[in-house]
Amino acid sequence: MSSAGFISRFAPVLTIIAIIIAVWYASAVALNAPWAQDKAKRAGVTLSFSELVSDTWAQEKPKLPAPHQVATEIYNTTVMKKITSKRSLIWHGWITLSATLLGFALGTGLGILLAVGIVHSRAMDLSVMPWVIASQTIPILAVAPMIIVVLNAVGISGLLPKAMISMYLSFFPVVVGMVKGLRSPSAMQLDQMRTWSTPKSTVFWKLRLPSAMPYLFTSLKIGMAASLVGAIVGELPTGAVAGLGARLLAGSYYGQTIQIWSALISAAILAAVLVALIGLIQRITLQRMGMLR
Amino acid sequence: MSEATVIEAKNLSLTFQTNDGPVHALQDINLEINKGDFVSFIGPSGCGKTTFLRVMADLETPTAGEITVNGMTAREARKNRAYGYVFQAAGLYPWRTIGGNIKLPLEIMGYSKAEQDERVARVLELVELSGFDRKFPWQLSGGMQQRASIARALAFDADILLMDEPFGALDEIVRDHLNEQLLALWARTEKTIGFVTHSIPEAVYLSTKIVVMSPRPGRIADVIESTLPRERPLDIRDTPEFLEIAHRVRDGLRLGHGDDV
Amino acid sequence: MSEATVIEAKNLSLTFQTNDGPVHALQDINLEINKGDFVSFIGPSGCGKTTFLRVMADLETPTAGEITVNGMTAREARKNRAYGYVFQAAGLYPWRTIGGNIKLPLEIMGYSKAEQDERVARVLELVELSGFDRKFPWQLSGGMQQRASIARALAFDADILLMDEPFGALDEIVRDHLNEQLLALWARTEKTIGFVTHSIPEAVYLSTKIVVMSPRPGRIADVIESTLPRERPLDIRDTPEFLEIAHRVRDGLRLGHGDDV
Amino acid sequence: ADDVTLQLKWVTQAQFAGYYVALDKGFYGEEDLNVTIKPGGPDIAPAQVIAGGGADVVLDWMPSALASREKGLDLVNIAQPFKSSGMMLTCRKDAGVASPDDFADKTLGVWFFGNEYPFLSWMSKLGLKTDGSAGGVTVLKQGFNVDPLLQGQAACVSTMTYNEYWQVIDAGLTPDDLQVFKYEDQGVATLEDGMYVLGENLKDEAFKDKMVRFVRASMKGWKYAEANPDEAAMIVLDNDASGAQTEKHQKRMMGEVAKLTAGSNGALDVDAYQRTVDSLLSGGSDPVITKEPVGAWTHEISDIALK
Amino acid sequence: MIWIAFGIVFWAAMWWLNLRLSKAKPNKFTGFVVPTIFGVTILVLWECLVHGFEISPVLLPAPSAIATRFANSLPILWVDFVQTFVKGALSGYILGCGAAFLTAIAVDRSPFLQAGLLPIGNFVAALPIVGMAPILVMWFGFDWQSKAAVVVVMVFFPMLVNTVEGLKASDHMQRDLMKTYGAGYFQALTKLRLPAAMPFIFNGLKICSTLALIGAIVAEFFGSPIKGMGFRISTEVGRLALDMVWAEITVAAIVGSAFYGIIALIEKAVTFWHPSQRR
Ligand SMILES: Nc1ncnc2c1ncn2[C@@H]1O[C@H](COP(=O)(O)OP(=O)(O)OP(=O)(O)O)[C@@H](O)[C@H]1O
Ligand SMILES: Nc1ncnc2c1ncn2[C@@H]1O[C@H](COP(=O)(O)OP(=O)(O)OP(=O)(O)O)[C@@H](O)[C@H]1O
Ligand SMILES: Cc1ncc(C[n+]2csc(CCO)c2C)c(N)n1
Ligand SMILES: [Mg+2]
Ligand SMILES: [Mg+2]
Repeated sequence: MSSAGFISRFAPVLTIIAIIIAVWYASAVALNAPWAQDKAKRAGVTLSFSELVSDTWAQEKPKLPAPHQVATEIYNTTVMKKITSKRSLIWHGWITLSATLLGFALGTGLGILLAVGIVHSRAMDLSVMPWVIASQTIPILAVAPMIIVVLNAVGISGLLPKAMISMYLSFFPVVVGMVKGLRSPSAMQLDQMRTWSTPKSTVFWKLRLPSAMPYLFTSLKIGMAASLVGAIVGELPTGAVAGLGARLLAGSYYGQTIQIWSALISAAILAAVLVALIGLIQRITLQRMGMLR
Repeated sequence: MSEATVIEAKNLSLTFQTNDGPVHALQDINLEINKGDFVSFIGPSGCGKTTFLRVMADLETPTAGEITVNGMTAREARKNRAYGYVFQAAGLYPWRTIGGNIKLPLEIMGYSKAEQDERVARVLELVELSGFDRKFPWQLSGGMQQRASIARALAFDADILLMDEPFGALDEIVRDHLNEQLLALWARTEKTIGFVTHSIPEAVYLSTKIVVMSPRPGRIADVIESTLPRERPLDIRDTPEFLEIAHRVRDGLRLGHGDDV
Repeated sequence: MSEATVIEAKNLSLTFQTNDGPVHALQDINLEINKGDFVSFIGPSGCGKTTFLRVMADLETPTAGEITVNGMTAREARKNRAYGYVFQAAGLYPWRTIGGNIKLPLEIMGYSKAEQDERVARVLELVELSGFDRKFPWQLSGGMQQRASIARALAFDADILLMDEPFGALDEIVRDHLNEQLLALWARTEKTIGFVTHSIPEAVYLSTKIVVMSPRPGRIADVIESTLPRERPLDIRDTPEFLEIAHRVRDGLRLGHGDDV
Repeated sequence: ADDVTLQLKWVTQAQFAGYYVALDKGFYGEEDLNVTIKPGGPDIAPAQVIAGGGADVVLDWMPSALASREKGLDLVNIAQPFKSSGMMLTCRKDAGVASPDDFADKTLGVWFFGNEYPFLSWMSKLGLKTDGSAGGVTVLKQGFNVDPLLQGQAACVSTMTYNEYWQVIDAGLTPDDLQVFKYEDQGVATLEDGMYVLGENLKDEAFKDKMVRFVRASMKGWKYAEANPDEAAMIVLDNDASGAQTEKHQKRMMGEVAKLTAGSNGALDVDAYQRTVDSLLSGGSDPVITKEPVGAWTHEISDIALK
Repeated sequence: MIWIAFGIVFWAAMWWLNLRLSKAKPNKFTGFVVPTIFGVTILVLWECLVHGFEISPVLLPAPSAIATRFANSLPILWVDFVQTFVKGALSGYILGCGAAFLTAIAVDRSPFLQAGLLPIGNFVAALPIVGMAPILVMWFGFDWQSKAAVVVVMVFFPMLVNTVEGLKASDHMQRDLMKTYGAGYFQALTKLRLPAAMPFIFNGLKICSTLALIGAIVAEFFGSPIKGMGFRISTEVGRLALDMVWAEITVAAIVGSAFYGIIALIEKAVTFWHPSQRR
């Protein structure tokens, strides 16, 4: 990419980020001000505007921490800590990431398999699809502990239970997207295949799958985000020992908003990177398929 | 049904149910096509030519009557890969290059890699698209896409070739050339060919049998057995015999059009 | 550039960059089209006819040279809704009925409801599709779709009508009918028409100017000004004058095809 | 060594210091036990874990354990290191709460997930309805933290002496701003953090023996923690995989927890038990438990262990 | 043992029946009966296994127990449904999908926003609800407003991604046609790009319909009034009243499926022209 292309590509992102940060700082003032005033009132002093602002940006447990507070926290818990340390966000991030990736792989696999089944077998379509939908309406946080207890009882613990919850959340977008995608070839394209008396499997590989690509990648992006959420949710009932979810919970439990936000932002960065990665693969694939013009 | 009968339609009817009432696309069609016949279907737009071709290829199920192909049902014939089909619209897969599109049926039918390449090269040559095999469909002009789709149907050895207005988007010269090529191929391979066209001269030049259809409901108005010899140089088109057949076809068409125009 | 010049191309070139090298679709095209001209483009498949039409309608940007329409850029002309365009493939929107598809440009251009209905009925009649306005595109035959797409372009009053092989999928009789209708419309409205066809008689019958193109790179091989009167009954096609022009076109085409065939 | 799995009621913190100390100091090892401590969380019901076979011993509050018994899960208290209750309701004075008489028509934050029973029985004792009707109290399901109090969404929130209370203080409110109601002081205290096992397991002598050793080592841990609170807090900190705990907070928590465990040798105080049961039974129209529990505790283990 | 054996035999029989039914000509009847048989089979199998293996009701109650509890708790279930679904999920769903839709249009409209907002959209998407929920409860209070806010955050991304992708879905010729009409941006949008985007948009709406319910329920774990499906579930798990938990889950499943089904019906009506609807 040329440097000009680079600039033109990133200038918008940077601008938007700048706007968001400005809004963020302003909101920090607005949201944290009541507490600052409250404190001041109880202390019997009145705050000037600049005192107020600097107070709202430097509280220990602010309602909304200022960006630099979060940045400092992230810096302190990533760069400044050994990555093997329990206080290192990288260590926690890795724990969550591994469950996310495993869950994503399982979820995508399951999702695609189900979609293939649903598209090819009427029995599957009629009987499984409604239950796949129903499965998603079961609040995962409610059943997660039961799943964990049951898995524990059969001796499965560690990464896998979390990955299962990840999988549970991520397979659904993949099923929905892929069913639609695998059904998107036009009537003529399918007829064409029929005239060659093409076996179903070949129709799948040579027609349905390529036509489903735009749907697949959209689903994968959502699935990836869902799977990260799943990994984090899964960390709560597994004892919330480690991982970004545990950090979030602990932060929440002790009212440490700065810690919550830093875990939150790290999780979001992680997800954004993963989603961007899928976007990249999408570009490359579609390019090679001649579908990008 | 004689021994050589390849396709036989008996009292065939097909009605489409649409949001505003049924459409009788085919009604009471009776037709016999023999092995090695070159049958052209001609008739006004919307008279059911495409529908009939689709029924023959088991892409559409008739609502009444029956059709047999090689003594089997159309479905069995399709399973035996008896058909090469050129659709009215090119219908190339956008994610495959032209070469890849032509290879597609070959891959499906399990030709060897070498054979595939050899055949792709040969049919591309035939339709004058050599050198375009690595282009994507949207990089080709309309006529070129149409030719690629013809090439795709010719690349493998189907007994029955069904072509739905294959040459509609081509200029006269290319069209003449492909007409000749098609006749040569037909003579060489003894394929049975079903061919939809709007050009009377083309129908007469190519066919051993010309089926004139009339619309709403789609019926067969006339079946004309050609008296032309199988060997047909291009200038046969100036013979009185040729003109006479053409005349008969035109009359049939006029009749079919009826009060419509 | 005379006062009546509507479209003027100067040293127009267009090169597509593809995965395996550049394709010179148009090279050094110079052409003037006057108000009220009926210009046919004819030439072998892939010679750049569609591309040229697309350049005129500002759907493609030339890589060299320039084009002016009514003294403006093609872009401005497009924004002024100067064009009616019939694509080579029908391109109807599947979520709209035939009637809805024809209404589409009318809605965009802000015709009143009553006017819309009136126009839809009129053009459907013109292309012989009355009664089909509530059908969806996939419920129509290929030729019917093509006619619907023509109707769509005729429904509103564009100064310039660009038609890319509009009658390719139609039978002779409908085609003749539509040829007549088109001429009548042209005479009535003084539209400027750019028309791609592969049929020499059609080109000669319709046009005031016939542009013969040759391929790779796409160039203008010949521009033939028709000497036929503007008033043209169908049987003008048997006059010697007509045949002579047709002959000249055919020669141009042969030349253009060159070593290709 | 014999394997024992202990399921905590909440995340790793000084509330469970005794067990971590016993583990860290090798007290379990000395008893030839191989102990695994599973931290809990907002989503983990210890009773369910033990029912599913995920643990040998669980820590639970007695109201919740007794309620589970009524659901058919045979939980038996084998030891009770926590002598007194650390539960309280912390109110803002500026919300106008000076005594329990002021609760009416106020919004109170309460923990659920099996932790709500002491509150409910207190309210029924006060004759306050909790269903939101006029003259009663409005109940909020309180999240993990004390935000509702800080933000004035609730007049009072539930706090533990050793934990949430200090979060309120840390957040900048002073003890002067607050009015606290300890359950102990209100006479509605119930027993917290006891060790429970499944009754059927107690029929197994080998299991009983394991538990004897477990209780013995755990109590040794507790007494060590009481004596060395700072060291105990650091041990807890070392065992916290989330890396979220702070030294200051854990040391303070240890100090408070020591006050609650002080005076317990681990044996269940039968009077305290009876008080808890009575309080739960007396819940007016909607008591937590409906009949006097039978066999909900045993001294069999603690008697041997503490010999 | 008898329970288990019966369960397995029943399951095999129903499986066979379903295979038979789905091979038959598709009609309304099979479309309804096949999934029902499937569901009934699962329930019967579940009942048999619970009795057969004597699974403790504090781990997994039998369907019959759940049904009894369900029937006896209708008023509570209704109150919870209104609190969680109608107030929390539905309002959040509408707001969130609406916002995502508008954002997608903005993103589509302006290349600048496209480059700037989309990566950030990805970013926001991944803000895990578990982390967002406490914050949003802090900001929006305990009642349904914070649940709706959680739902907004949760559904935003799937809807955004799908809409953005959908807006790219019209083909070149269709767009060229619009150009020749000199159609303005909004005309091209309403007449071409939105209709063409509908299959994608409905994908998003369908996925979000289930997410919304999950989001609203999960958000209640982080603070709530003492009603609502999430509140009830977490409270009753703590009380080991698993039959009540499953009764709520049943409500969630019914409501969620119905919600999804309604959207699928609308989809069918709106995208009747798409190949996936014209099998
Ligand atoms: N899927 C369909 N649903 C409803 N009606 C249909 C369908 N396909 C075709 N028809 C109708 O059937 C009739 C015959 O169509 P068919 O495509 O066979 O015509 P055709 O002879 O091939 O015409 P053309 O020369 O224009 O291609 C037409 O009136 C058409 O509207
Ligand atoms: N988008 C594109 N990318 C690359 N090459 C293209 C593209 N569109 C057209 N071409 C090439 O440009 C040349 C001219 O194409 P064009 O469509 O103008 O031909 P045409 O005269 O309309 O032919 P036909 O009569 O077959 O429709 C062809 O060689 C074609 O391969
Ligand atoms: C959802 C939720 N439930 C309970 C507590 C409070 N809490 C923390 S430790 C403890 C005692 C357990 O032994 C209790 C009751 C909370 N903060 N959040
Ligand atoms: Mg047809
Ligand atoms: Mg063209």
